[in-house]
Amino acid sequence: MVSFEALLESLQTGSGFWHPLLWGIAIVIAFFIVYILRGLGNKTYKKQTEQTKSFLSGNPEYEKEQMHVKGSNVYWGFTEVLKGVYDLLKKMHNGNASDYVMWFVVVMGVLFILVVML
Amino acid sequence: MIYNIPYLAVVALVLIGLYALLFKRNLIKMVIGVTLIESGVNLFLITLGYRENSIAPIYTGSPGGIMSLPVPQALTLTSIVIGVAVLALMLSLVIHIYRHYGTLDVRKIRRLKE
Amino acid sequence: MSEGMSKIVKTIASAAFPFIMIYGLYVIAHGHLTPGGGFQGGAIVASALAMILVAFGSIWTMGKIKEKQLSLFESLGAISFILLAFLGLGFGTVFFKNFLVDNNFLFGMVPETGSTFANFNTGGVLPLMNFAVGLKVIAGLFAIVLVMAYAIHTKEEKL
Amino acid sequence: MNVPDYFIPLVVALPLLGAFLTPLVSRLSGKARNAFVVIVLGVNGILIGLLASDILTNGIRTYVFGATDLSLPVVRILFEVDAMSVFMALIAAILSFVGVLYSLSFMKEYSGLDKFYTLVLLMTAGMLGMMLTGDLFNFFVFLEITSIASCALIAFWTHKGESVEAAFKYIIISAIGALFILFAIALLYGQYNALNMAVLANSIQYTFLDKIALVILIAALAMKAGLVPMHMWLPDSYGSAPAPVTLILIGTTQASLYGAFRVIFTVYGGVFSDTAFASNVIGAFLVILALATMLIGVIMALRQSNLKRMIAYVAVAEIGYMVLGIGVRLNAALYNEVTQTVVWHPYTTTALQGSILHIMNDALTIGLLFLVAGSIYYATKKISVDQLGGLARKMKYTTVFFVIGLLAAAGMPPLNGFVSKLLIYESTYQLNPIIAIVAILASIMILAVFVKVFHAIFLGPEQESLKTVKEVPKPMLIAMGVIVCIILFFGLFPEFVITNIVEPATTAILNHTQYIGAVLGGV
Repeated sequence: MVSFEALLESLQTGSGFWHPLLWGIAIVIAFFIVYILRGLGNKTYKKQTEQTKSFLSGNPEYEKEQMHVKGSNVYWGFTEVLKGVYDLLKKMHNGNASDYVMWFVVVMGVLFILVVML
Repeated sequence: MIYNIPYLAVVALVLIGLYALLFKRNLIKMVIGVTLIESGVNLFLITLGYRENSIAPIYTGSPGGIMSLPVPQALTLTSIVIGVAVLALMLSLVIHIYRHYGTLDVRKIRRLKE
Repeated sequence: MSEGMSKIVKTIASAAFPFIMIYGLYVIAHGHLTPGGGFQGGAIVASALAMILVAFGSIWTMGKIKEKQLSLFESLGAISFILLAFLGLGFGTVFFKNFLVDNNFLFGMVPETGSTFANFNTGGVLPLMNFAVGLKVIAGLFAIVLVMAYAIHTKEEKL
Repeated sequence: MNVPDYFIPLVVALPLLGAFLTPLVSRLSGKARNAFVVIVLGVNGILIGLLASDILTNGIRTYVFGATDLSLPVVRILFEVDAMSVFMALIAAILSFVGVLYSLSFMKEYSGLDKFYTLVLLMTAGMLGMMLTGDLFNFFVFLEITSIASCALIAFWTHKGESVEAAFKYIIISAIGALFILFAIALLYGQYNALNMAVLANSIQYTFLDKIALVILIAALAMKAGLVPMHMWLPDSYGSAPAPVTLILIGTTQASLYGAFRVIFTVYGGVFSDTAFASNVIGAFLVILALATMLIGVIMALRQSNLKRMIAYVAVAEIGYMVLGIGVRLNAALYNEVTQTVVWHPYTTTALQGSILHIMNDALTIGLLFLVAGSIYYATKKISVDQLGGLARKMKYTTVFFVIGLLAAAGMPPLNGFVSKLLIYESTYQLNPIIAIVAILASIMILAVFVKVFHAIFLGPEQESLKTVKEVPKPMLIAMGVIVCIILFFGLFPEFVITNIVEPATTAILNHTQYIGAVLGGV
């Protein structure tokens, strides 16, 4: 059977290492810190006061259901900036089965030139 | 030169098959393209096993002499069997596609894209 | 296709059917002696069945044999093939071992090397495997053709 | 532990027998069939585990079909199992077992389940055959078996047009790929009169025809593995198949990737250790394609609204990491003028280790995410991220599994993705910093993709249309739980995994002389 010591050996990657126990301790410490920080905030938190309401530049707050940002809109800005890239990729992924085969032929041709001609 | 004709036929079959796959819009024609490539590859295998003036590799009542290699023939048979299965599957999928899309044009069968 | 063809076609198909069938079964049975075997003979038999299907129509054929029965035969063929391989493991310690060869009982003769006349009683497990594959191919190919013909028929009905 | 020789064929034969027995067993009752399938795959998994423990300690083994000795190595059908093969077989065993366990309740309400389980078992048998065989033609046959079975499974929901379309695209791609592979095999056979990989590797000369065969094999296997720009079939089929089928499909793509490993490092291994130039060119090409795979995969994933398609694009990106190892290894080969041999830096081995470990990690994490997506579909019957929200309130176990899956896929410590990606970053950085930077960028974007999914699906207020959603049934939770346990184990004890599984696999795949020697007896 697997010995416990074998499990606990550390991994050397060259510029760093990984030890299961150290990592376990680090995670516990991180949880502890998070717990303390949460406790600090919890003291001053009072329910049902002005403090719990969100502030939207003075605009009225909508219902929670209406405020949920839908999946497609989450990275709106990112996709807007990369519009050129996306248009290109859309043209590439056109869903035509013939083109799927064409890409295979193209890659084979390029590899052929690289391997055989050079 | 005469011995190269089967190889030329192989190249022609594979190229015609690829042409059908790349430029034909009808799904049935694409399926035919796949089977053409398959025939080309099978012909290639069979041709590889042939030796000049050889007889079929059957011992029963054989006249003696060189026999052509049986291994490529076995490979070809396996490939044909697989080809039948693939062909049946492709054709039944085409039937289903026609039911759902009402067309066999490959450019219109693109609900899955991007 | 679903209704069947004219009386002439039906009669000729019925007349030709036994001959094609026997030829196909011959190819299956002599698979270990001649070119051919389970798949080739099975394809011939299945084509005979497909001829009947075309001649008599898919509805009539569906009344005679169901797809479920065919798939049962198909899995029986596949199972007997695999079981023969497993029996090789049991009797001869190696998977796919030809354990029947050289026993003078069933397909057990060892032919002389070189050009001989056909001795049907040779080949060990190979003829048995050919039978198994033949059964599977007959059932499988015919099931495919039958289901396709039937699918086209239901489509016609819908329109 | 020593296992008898017949374990090697049994691993493939058992699922095959099970596949053909399933229609008969299902005539008894549905429960009997389910139990039968689970038992077959469970026993098969145990066999693979025993075989793996033997091979990993005692080294390479061969098995000849139909004869006790290898009197005619060129003709006999041969299984050759080394550490890399069993490493892949372990993945296949895990994926198929978990997939069947998951489909017990996921597929319950659909008809034709006897065919479903038959095909799943066939697919498993084909996958394992690809991984264990020592014969190129056998590889082709098993590849086709796997393709046919998986294509039929992708089209299992024939009432959906998308499934049928995806299956058609998949079968076209598979048929073309497999036929070209057969063509390449024929080219090799015509020259060396052998189909056995070891014999071929022993006698390969790297002639003009060999170069063509190499080109065709690499291109076709890369297409089957889903490398950009031949990846388009992958999101289609992954996204349209039922979730457990997708899980096992990951295994089939990785089996093709294993084929690429085998061809490059074993069959052409001797060539690449004699000449550095060809190796460098192919390596550079593969590195470029791998980087493109990562970037295009994640960029396309960002704008998907269909959850399964999105995960499928991330799966494409993960394939880039696996191919990167091959590319770096090939590209960093240096010809030493003095000793007249090709030498490699030690970091290339590390890169390959990272890639091989990443094969396992990708199967686990992406598989888990697909299972979570399937659970969401099962519970809500919706798959678009726009229609979902607030599911964390209803499905707490699924949420936890998703979080673990997303962190693992993004390479966060202490989960398994971190270790393999760390190995890849550190080693590829030494070849060219840009590679590592792109790899890290892709990882960050994977995290971004899944944070978006997590926000859109699990967080937020309860949706009106999702009031009646319940947690998924137990078999599905158990299936996901099994994967999560393995992920945590791999993440916490990486050194154990690497020394015991990954290092033997890497050594085995790089040592082509040993592979040849196992068949030809130390030529």
